[in-house]
Amino acid sequence: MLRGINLQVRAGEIVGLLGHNGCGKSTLLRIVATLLKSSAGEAYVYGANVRTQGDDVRTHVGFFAHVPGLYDDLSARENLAFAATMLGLPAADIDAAIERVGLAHVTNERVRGFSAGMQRRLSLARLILQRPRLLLLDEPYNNLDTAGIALMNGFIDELGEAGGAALVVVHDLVPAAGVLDRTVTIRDGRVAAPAPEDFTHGGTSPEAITLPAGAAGIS
Amino acid sequence: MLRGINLQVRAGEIVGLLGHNGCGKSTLLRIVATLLKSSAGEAYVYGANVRTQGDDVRTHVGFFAHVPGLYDDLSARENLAFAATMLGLPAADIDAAIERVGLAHVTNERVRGFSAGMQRRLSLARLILQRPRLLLLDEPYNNLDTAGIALMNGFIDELGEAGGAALVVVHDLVPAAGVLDRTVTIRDGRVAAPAPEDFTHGGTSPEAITLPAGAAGIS
Amino acid sequence: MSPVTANTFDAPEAGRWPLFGWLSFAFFAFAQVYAVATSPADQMMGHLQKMMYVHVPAAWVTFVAFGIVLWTSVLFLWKEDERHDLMAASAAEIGAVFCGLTLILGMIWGRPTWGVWWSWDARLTSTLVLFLIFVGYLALRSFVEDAQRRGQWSAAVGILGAINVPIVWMSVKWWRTLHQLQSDPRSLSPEYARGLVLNALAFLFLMIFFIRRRYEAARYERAAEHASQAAALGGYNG
Amino acid sequence: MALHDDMRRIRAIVWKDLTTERRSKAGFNAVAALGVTILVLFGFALGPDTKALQDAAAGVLWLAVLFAGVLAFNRSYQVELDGGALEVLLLYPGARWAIFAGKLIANLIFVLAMLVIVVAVGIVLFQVRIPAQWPSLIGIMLLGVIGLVSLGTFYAAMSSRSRAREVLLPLLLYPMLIPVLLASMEATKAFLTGDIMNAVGAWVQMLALFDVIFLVATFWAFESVIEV
Amino acid sequence: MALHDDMRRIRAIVWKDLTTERRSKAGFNAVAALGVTILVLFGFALGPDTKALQDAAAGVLWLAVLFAGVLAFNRSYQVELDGGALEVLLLYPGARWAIFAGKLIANLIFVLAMLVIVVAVGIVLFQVRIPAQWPSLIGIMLLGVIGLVSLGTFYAAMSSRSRAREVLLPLLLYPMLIPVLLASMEATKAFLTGDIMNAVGAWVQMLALFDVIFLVATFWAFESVIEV
Ligand code: HEM
Ligand SMILES: Nc1ncnc2c1ncn2[C@@H]1O[C@H](COP(=O)(O)OP(=O)(O)OP(=O)(O)O)[C@@H](O)[C@H]1O
Ligand SMILES: Nc1ncnc2c1ncn2[C@@H]1O[C@H](COP(=O)(O)OP(=O)(O)OP(=O)(O)O)[C@@H](O)[C@H]1O
Ligand SMILES: [Mg+2]
Ligand SMILES: [Mg+2]
Repeated sequence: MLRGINLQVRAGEIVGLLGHNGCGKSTLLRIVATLLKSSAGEAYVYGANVRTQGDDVRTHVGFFAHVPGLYDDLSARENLAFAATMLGLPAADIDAAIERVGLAHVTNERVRGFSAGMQRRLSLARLILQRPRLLLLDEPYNNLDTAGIALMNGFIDELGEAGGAALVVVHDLVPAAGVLDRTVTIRDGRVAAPAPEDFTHGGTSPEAITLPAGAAGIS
Repeated sequence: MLRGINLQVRAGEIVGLLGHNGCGKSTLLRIVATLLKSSAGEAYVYGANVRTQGDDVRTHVGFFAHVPGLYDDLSARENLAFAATMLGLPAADIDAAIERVGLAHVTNERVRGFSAGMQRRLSLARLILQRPRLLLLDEPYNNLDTAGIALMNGFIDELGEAGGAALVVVHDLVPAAGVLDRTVTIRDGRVAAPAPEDFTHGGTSPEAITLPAGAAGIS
Repeated sequence: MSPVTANTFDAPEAGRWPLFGWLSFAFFAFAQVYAVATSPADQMMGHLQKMMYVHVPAAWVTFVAFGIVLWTSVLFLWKEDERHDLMAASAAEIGAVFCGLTLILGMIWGRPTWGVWWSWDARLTSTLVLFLIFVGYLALRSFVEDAQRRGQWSAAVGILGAINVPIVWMSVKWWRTLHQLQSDPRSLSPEYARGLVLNALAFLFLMIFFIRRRYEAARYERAAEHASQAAALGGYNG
Repeated sequence: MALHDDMRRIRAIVWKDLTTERRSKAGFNAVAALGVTILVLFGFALGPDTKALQDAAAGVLWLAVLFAGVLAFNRSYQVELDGGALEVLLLYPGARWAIFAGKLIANLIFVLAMLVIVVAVGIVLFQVRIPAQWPSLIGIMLLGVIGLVSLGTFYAAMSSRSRAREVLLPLLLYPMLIPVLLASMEATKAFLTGDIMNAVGAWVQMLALFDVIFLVATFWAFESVIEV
Repeated sequence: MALHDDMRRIRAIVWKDLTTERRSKAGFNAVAALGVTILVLFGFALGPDTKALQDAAAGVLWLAVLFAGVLAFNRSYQVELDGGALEVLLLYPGARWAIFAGKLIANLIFVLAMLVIVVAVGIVLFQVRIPAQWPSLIGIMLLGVIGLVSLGTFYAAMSSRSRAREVLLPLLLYPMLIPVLLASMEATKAFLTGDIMNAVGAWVQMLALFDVIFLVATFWAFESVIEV
């Protein structure tokens, strides 16, 4: 149902993605994350084609979906340990990450017992561990209390400073106000308000996401 | 983890329930809705004991959980039709409800294909059909776009006017600002700021929810 | 209906196919009459032998259809053109039908000739297994909404299934031959050959016609899916 | 709530279950096909010689129905579970036994339809001679299925809440079902092998008895099972 | 990615699967218990006389392992599905076949452990005489399980993500497995009944051949199955 998205996100840029329910925001994120194949049009992440160079794309992308994507029967710690191994990262930073999202008191609890927000926090911890160059966040503030929102924003900013980029799906701009450099709105499967170049800062830095006109065309 | 909640909600009152992640908000709602049995303490809905008079309680309660609770293989319409039959309501109002939540264009589509927000809207439509005397909403604004939030608030207000009561779990007060009469915060399993009696309007009207001190004690 | 679907295509036009259909039906009728008329009563089975002209062609055509499934599945994985997927699906459906036909006709035949509806003979059993394999294939297709998954998965299953068919046949044969054998279908004597060949051709044409029609239907179904998708498009408008 | 309200609710649930079953297109066909596949597996396991197969037929038929049926039971709650529909269902006012009744009836229809197919194929594959008293044989199958479905629907309600449903349900169900299965198998076998004189009556009585017990027990216990 | 990275990943997945298996109450014990229960059911189905049981033993053992094993396969992906863990797993950089390898090994360990129990019980229940060449019998079982698990793990990757996974997996798996099952059953039977001379060797060769084919085919096809 995405007709033709034309959208660039530059490294260092935090872009908000708006649009009414069912307009295809999640779908767009999933395409950029190589979790869905778009039927027509191309999309590039740091120059890598999401369709043909999936492996390269995946080395850059960190995805934060509607669902936490955790193993209920593993403890918070074990979940991160597994992620670290799969990402080829040292296990050293795990505790720091858990500490940071404020789950230190349940490090060795099974995730099954966690509340909605606690689970969101844990998957945030996984992102903190991964420090991806491109963040794809789908309504990241759901279930998070004010402290959690602050954590999320802090992390996004941090990545932005470090030259990473982020595409953040939000409905309510208030919690995200501090972090977004600009916003893009999808309407009828098209980008309604493509931001003028000058708006984006870091105009020279490499492009994190590139969706040429007609990209991600999902009739 | 709920130590002792002491909370009254009067008919006609819309109360916001705050608290950090994992403090027990969802659990509290599920207890009041008779979906969980509290280990200690009593809770009453319009005078009916949630533990012993579940049937009476259920005739009053409308619950809006983290998950939509729909049948993926039934169409939007069929889902509501089923709900109507189970609630013993006339099927006449179904289309109106669907129309109202803006899903008229997918009335006969299977729910399976709906986006997150579309599903939330449909379960809202079910509540609109039911018009319960007590609304229990667990983070009702998740996945809803601004139009959806307006719908939700409109419905809550409506019930409030009609003398119904609502207990609304929220993290971010902004979308809910218009509708809440007062808020209650849970901290360490206790009600941190029990609102003074005079604060509540309709002080004379019957009590929708009553949790005497030490109620809903879930160690 | 999936969020991602292959290029929206023009719904196909029937063209000359209806004519082809009529012709093949006519040819089928002719071939049947011819075969029944020319072939003498078999000294063992008598006129029961006439069953051969429907049973055997059905069996052969089954193999052809599943061959098409294999071929189009490979093409789909390679080219990722949805039409190959739809063709594979159509061939699988028709193939399953003919396979079922073979089974039923065979059993009807077996009752008078062998005195039993069924025997665990190698060919019979392997045909049944083949039938089940492709029932599974069709079940998979109907259990998966997302067009892309449906395509890729059923392609994989179709290929593996086709690979497996000769293996199954071989294994069942061994299984059987390690024990006492029952009366096998009689191998063919020449004076029945012409009728058989004619009917084989007739069945082949019919199969092609059915597959084509099923394929057109499948194309229309997909087009409809696209339409309903467009309807679902954008969710809440306003 | 008045009884006719419950009736209406039961009808609604039956309709809903059967519709979702039908909608998930190959739902029934797949289960039936699976039943047939299992029959074929048995055929291979018990070797090709006809005699052995004929002796095993009665037992094998029931096992095939059992193994395929178990899947149906799980599916009937699976529908409720994804998307938390069960909680909504529990929150509807009115007696909970209506929910059980609805699912029971839906499953009964489902399994009976499957049984017809499996038995038909089984008769052919295992070269069963249809006895003269086939009507009473149908009666026996009906009794067997009632026992099977009532227990199955009940335990499915339990196991559905736990993860590892697929494992838990058969694990709970099979041992409990053994009396019903044994009675059904023996009665069926007696009919197929034709020696009716030996105690078919006893088996049938036993079957009927167990059906009654199971029905009463499950209806009574369902409330407390579904409660939490 | 370097090979040893993949190795590390595979180990991680095996560990994760086995741990979750162990943690989840109704994990291994339940499946093993179920295998035994199925054996008992067969016992009832095939009637009391010892001869029939002994003849059927080989076939029944394999069927019990099959029916119980199928549940394990679906579960190994179920873990990934609730809470959308699979998407996260797919997003980790590196070759996807490592995922398949990990799950394959985990399932292999799981099913083998179960097989030991089921066979042990089966030998007792069906009064099987343990042949002198039991070591080679173990070899055969190993071959059989490899075929079973490779196909099972592969098909589960699809069925677990479709609706009605409990039905779809066996429906796809059983017919495809028939060559492997036949070979395993026949070879086992030959050993148990002691008449080795007739073509055990042939069956074993056939078994080994299928294992190779199935392993190659599934590893090759997995990528295209998991990526969507
Ligand atoms: C359920 C029962 C049966 C099934 C599933 C079955 C299946 C098949 C199949 C798959 C073939 C084609 C394979 C090939 O040509 O090598 C075939 C061929 C044939 N069948 Fe059957 N059959 C059945 C019963 C019978 C019976 C009862 C007869 C006659 C007594 C029979 C006679 C033949 C003959 C004459 C051929 C052609 C021989 C040949 O070309 O090799 N079949 N059958
Ligand atoms: N199914 C469960 N099993 C065990 N413990 C649970 C379960 N669900 C919740 N808990 C525990 O209850 C506590 C409260 O959970 P609950 O979901 O009510 O929190 P919450 O206030 O809703 O948090 P959030 O704002 O994140 O939704 C959590 O600390 C959690 O450990
Ligand atoms: N699994 C699916 N199968 C079929 N259609 C789908 C599926 N998921 C989404 N769609 C369709 O794609 C469209 C966009 O869905 P998507 O989830 O991307 O919307 P969204 O922008 O994320 O909405 P929301 O803000 O509610 O999350 C919807 O209209 C829906 O009909
Ligand atoms: Mg979304
Ligand atoms: Mg909550």
